[in-house]
Amino acid sequence: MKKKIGVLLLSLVLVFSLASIVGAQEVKKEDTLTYVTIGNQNTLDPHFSYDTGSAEIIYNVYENLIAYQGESVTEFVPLLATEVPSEDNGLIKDDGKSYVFPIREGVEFSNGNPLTPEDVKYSILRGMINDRDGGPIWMLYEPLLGLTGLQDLVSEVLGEDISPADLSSEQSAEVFAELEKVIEVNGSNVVFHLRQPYPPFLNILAQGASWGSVIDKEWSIEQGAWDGSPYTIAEYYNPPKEDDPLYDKMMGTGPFTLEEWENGDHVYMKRNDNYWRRTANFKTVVIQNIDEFSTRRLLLQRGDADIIYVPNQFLSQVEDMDGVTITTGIPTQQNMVGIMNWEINTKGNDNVGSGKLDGEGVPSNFFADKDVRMGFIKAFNYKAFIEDVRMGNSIQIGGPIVRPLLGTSEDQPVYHQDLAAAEEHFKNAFDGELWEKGFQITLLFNTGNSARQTGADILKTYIEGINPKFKVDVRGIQWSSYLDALVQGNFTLGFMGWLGDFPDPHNWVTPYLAGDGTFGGYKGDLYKEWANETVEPLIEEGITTVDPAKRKEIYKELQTIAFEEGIDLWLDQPTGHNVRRTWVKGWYPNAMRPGLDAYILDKN
Amino acid sequence: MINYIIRRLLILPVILFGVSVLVFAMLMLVGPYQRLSTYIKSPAELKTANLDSLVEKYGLNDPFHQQYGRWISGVLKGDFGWSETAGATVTEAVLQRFPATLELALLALIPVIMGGINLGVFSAVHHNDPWDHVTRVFSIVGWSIPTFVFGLVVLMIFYGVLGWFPPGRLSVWASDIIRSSEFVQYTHLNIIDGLLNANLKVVGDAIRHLVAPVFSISILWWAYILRITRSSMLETLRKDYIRTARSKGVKERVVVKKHARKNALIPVVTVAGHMVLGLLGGLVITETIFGYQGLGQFFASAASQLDYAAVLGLALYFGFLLILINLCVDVSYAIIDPRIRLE
Amino acid sequence: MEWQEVLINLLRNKISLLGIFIILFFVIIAVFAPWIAPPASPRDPYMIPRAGWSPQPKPPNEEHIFGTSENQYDIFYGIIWGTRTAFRVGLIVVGISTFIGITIGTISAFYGGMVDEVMMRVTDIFLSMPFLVAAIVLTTILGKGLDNVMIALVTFGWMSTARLMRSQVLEIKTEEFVEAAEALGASDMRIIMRHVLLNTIFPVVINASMRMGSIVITASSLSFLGVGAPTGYADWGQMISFSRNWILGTQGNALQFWYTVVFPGVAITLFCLSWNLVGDAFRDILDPKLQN
Amino acid sequence: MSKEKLIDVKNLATYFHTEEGTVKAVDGVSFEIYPGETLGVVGESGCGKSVTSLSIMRLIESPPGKIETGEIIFDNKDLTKSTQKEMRKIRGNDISMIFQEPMTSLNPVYTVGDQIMEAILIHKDVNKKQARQESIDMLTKVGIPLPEQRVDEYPHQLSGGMRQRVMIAMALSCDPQLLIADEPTTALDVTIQAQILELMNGLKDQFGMAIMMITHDLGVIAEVSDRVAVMYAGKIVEYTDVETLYANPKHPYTWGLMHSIPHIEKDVDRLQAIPGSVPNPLDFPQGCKYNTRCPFATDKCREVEPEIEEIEESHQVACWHVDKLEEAKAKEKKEKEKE
Repeated sequence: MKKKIGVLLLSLVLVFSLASIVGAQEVKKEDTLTYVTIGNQNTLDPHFSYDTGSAEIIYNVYENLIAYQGESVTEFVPLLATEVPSEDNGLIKDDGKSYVFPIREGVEFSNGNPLTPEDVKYSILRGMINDRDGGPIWMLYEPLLGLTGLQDLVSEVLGEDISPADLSSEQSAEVFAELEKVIEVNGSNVVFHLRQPYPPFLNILAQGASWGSVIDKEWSIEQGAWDGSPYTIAEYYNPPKEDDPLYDKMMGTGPFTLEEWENGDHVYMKRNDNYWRRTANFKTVVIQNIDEFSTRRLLLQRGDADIIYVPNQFLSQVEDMDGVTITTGIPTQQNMVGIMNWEINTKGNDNVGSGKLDGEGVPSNFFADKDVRMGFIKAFNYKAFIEDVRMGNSIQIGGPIVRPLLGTSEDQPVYHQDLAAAEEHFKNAFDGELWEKGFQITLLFNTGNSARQTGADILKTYIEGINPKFKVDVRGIQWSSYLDALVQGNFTLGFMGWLGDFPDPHNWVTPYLAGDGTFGGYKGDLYKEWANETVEPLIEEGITTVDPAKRKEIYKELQTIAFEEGIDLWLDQPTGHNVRRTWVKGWYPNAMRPGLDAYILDKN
Repeated sequence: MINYIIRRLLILPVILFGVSVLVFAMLMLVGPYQRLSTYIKSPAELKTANLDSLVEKYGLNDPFHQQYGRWISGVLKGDFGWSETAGATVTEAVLQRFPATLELALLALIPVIMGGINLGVFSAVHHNDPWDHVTRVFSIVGWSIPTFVFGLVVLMIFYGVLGWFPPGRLSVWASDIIRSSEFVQYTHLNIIDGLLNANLKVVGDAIRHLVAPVFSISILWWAYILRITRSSMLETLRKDYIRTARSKGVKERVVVKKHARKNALIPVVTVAGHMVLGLLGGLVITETIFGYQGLGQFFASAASQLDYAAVLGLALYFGFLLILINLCVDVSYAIIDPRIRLE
Repeated sequence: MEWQEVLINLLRNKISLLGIFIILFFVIIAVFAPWIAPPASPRDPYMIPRAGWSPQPKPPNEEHIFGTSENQYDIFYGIIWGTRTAFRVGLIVVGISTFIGITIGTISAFYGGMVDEVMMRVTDIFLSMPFLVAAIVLTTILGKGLDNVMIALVTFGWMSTARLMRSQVLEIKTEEFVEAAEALGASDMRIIMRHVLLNTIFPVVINASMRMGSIVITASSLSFLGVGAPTGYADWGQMISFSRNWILGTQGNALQFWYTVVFPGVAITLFCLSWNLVGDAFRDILDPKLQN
Repeated sequence: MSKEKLIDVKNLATYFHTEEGTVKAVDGVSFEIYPGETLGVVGESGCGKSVTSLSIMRLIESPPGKIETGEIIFDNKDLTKSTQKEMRKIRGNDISMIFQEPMTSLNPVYTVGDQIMEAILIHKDVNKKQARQESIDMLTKVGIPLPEQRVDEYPHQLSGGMRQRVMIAMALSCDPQLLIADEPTTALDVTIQAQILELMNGLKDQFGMAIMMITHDLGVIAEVSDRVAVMYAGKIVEYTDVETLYANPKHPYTWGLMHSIPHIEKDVDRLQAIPGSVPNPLDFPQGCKYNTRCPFATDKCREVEPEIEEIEESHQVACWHVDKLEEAKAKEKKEKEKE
């Protein structure tokens, strides 16, 4: 009896399995776009989001005042504004300190609320009040007020170091009065007032920048976001993510609306049938998060996925697939650089051996010696890296700025491997002492990133070959340990990347070169002093100059200094690629788009 | 027996408290800046993140008892905190993933227990036969292949070459059906829901996705249970009361099934608790390999990201589950063995 | 049963003989690793040399007889030196955790009362977390590295020995010769060492030998999940994790990268198999209940 | 004795074929049991007496055990040639058995009632209710107080003596013609031992069955047996009625056993009192197997094994030197008289 049941069950299983193998082939919905990628979304709140996963969803649901034109990252088209401000059309005024945006009429949020200039003002102010720690809102403060955040503004207005979270309602009103000066509603126009000219301001507001998204004031207040009152800054400043009312809700003017979000698993979006332009081609857009590449590949192969994310190293696995189109060589706004710490903490740091120049370690100021830096730079095998690791899908860079931004050109010099020169540099380093005694150092990379690891391995191979007394270890550490190493000054040389916030050279020179930059800020006082004298005046000049020609020269100079001084090991700017079923039409690249733009695509 | 259960239940909070202190103490080994990595996810965020104020905001530098006190008082209110890995509260995240893991574990456990025990009995009855040798070799080899090796080979052959058993929990089209409004998710166990909704395609798809992980996870424990049952059965078959039964003229089949098996199961039941413990660990590997979104995978990613709220919550959850399972083991032990029941 | 007798039985049993043979084979590999696969950098022979920088695995060829895995790590080298890693992890973890288990189990059983109660509750607490999961948490916290893996495995690996030892000691404690020794006023330490330990250690040793395989599997699992051995370290688990992204090959050639999983997979399976064969035979020989 | 034999064992040999070699556990044993009598089988542990009884029951585990030669004639049938199915009808019905360890001979997970009923249900055509009533009756007969209550208890709730009574009840539940009792009292206290033996003697008369009493304790033999077979190393070395044996042992081994009947002042294990130990069954000495321990052993003993022979009427002995034993007995007697 039992056996019979077992056999019955087994055959049922087999029948079902076979049925589903057959059944799987038939579903190829034309009104659904399925995109399968990795990772997850940090939040759906456009003012909180600072990751591409979130920005991708926000991009399809919310809209900004302007957008990039086609593939360009420097030219714009109007979106929620009816015109792109420029000096020529008179909408950029006061020597670049006022920007006027005429707001489009007849646009509605997907809940039917009409878009008004008030919504735009609310959106900007809500973002600036929200200003979460580590968030993107510095990009509003920097151009508008020349500050890095609400904390700075509070200190400036009240003259004391008080946290925005502790403001009394009077103090709040005082701060708000200053804050409100940045944006003004003038009839159907919205006017931004900048304290200083800030040439990339339009980039900061363009579609793709989630912090520039326009949200529905009425709806947001209903959800519990900032109530629009001047007195309540303390209440809405820097909320914990889980308490943020817009964390998992969206209400935009864009072509799609949010249907369902299961973080790290999938996002479903539905067509906004009330959209102010032609409605989108897809009724449903599915973004799935599947970390395992093999699975994504199979989904594409069987047509269950229309577009998938393919890491560079696996590109060969999809190359010959039938019915699949691959676009490669897309310029991206990101780079990879070997960061060198000029002042390594040597106390209790196992990355520097003895911490002395005795052959058993490296001294604190190891990378402050230009010959050491150049020695490392000249020892690196750029050709092998680009060919083997990037499989040719990469452009070498000669400084922090990536192409095609100001200050770069096709013929700018890049590093080449030159072991003789490297040897020469090492011989000169520390007056020859280094060559005599040798050194031992640990290079770090964050685990899981094999390009960074390979970069470090390449350095190890060639440098150890130059002098047997040179000992290089490569150690992978987790992001948490990396963060700790950075803060404690324990890290030595490690490959890191920067993903552009907005396509302007300022966004590239600051993190790498400025003494308080994201990377520069962790290179110790030695670097700060040096940067203070050499590069920081140029950085300052670059961002306050309006004339593009002049700016170009300034950034060119910064790029040259960075190259010649060998401040960091400038490596490359990987190019992107897109892998999709051939039936997906209308796709074109844009370096500032955070992934998928479902609106431009079609499957017919 | 009832006294014993009550005592076990009374000790439950003590154990859970101990587990939480243990896990918390481990997490406190990590420096405050390292623990910030939960909140700072990329270098870009370093620009405006005031690390020191973040440390202060989350109280990462407070003494142990303060940090622990904060956490435990939340737990007592039913708030296990926010999991950055899941992007949800720990409770939500666990509830969301539990059905997936339950479905996998149940499907793995049932064949393990049924198959393992029957094969073990079979092997013992055929002691030293060729059949016995075959099952023995099978059990030792099964016990020796790491889950991750076995899982990858299964994936390579049954998915890569044959395309039968794909990773994940459901195909995209099946997920669409499940999420559609016509489909009612009664239990969130896809097979059962599929049957209740009379949607055999979903059932088939769910089974197709479960075959490989179930197989990978059970092979090890199958071998284990087989081994234990076999040796326990061999031992039991040598017992005097088996001879007594035979001397009464009892049929051999009845001797094995009635007299021997029930006694042989007593040690098997005790190791079942041990097995469940290992099974939970094995889920981490299996779910990771097959991209199966369950508690195991969640635990692995939470642990590697030092998502301490999730790690603590899950540790407690697993601890609770384990104690519960052990209680069940004890009860079934008592059901089988009157010596324990009547104590 | 005496040691010699056990040994003879082990050698006489075909199954355990096979196991011993495989173990010896691995021992030879481990001992002669520097000759079988000469390290590129003698300073750190455990780091697998890279034969290039390309991420895609390359099939076996004359220079790399097992091929190279993801990122061009030489599979042959990794397997040879990985044998040492396996022995090191297995022996050290089993050794130390068994020692801790014996100590705790003995003390707990010998003194009884509150000491026993507290120690057993602590054991329960440690047992309430799945072994692998607990090891993942602790290794993540301590950071990558074999030492940290071993610390984690020891921390959560002593409980079964402690329980076994405790029950053994409880059993033997009531026997006459211990009571006699107590009556004669022998010191606790002396009684534990002389009378109790000597009489109870045997099952514990069997248990330890049977744990070798599973400990090595767990350590490899950690490496497989990316929290164990440092990247590029000769460790079988890590070798297998290198194969993860290549399991399905390219279209139409699903088994293209078979060598990335088969060689290290066979190595680790054989290693564990050998210990389990010996352990199984060990148990059969020593289990008096199974004697004819 | 002219009565018809109940069971006639002829030249029975049971060997165990192990990896180390062949163990001749029983090697050419012949004896018979008459209805209603008690045959005592005595010998040190390992002498083959249990294997003999298990051979009769055909409960030798095979492999490795095997009945090599011999016949066991019971009810005109040769049990060695019966199928297991036929044997199952005999076991528990015509021939039952009780074992040494009442602690372990009862299945711990079933009530005593269940276990007694099982035998009744197999061999008698009764329903459960009747079987239960019969079980209770049996428990009453073996002297268990409150049988209605005890019947639902588990073995571990009973004392050792009680359990042996349950075993007896179980064995007698189907009214067997032969009860094989394998060391039924060894594991019990002395006082309980006496009670159990008394019970068995009583029941023997009541049920009119024969008993094959296996023991290493000559005291027990004296108390219950009619005739005695002394076994050593797989053979019967002396076979006679109980009075003759005690009055006039003819085999040096029997004599040695009797000498070792306890002296209270010497606290030694009774059967270890004979110097030396039972030879390794894998490596029996050539000749008489007792030659390694026998005080009278000669070269002949070491070369040729004596066959069992009838030296007096119904007194069989297997020894070359019955005379030497007589001398020794005489000498001892003299010494005693001197005292």
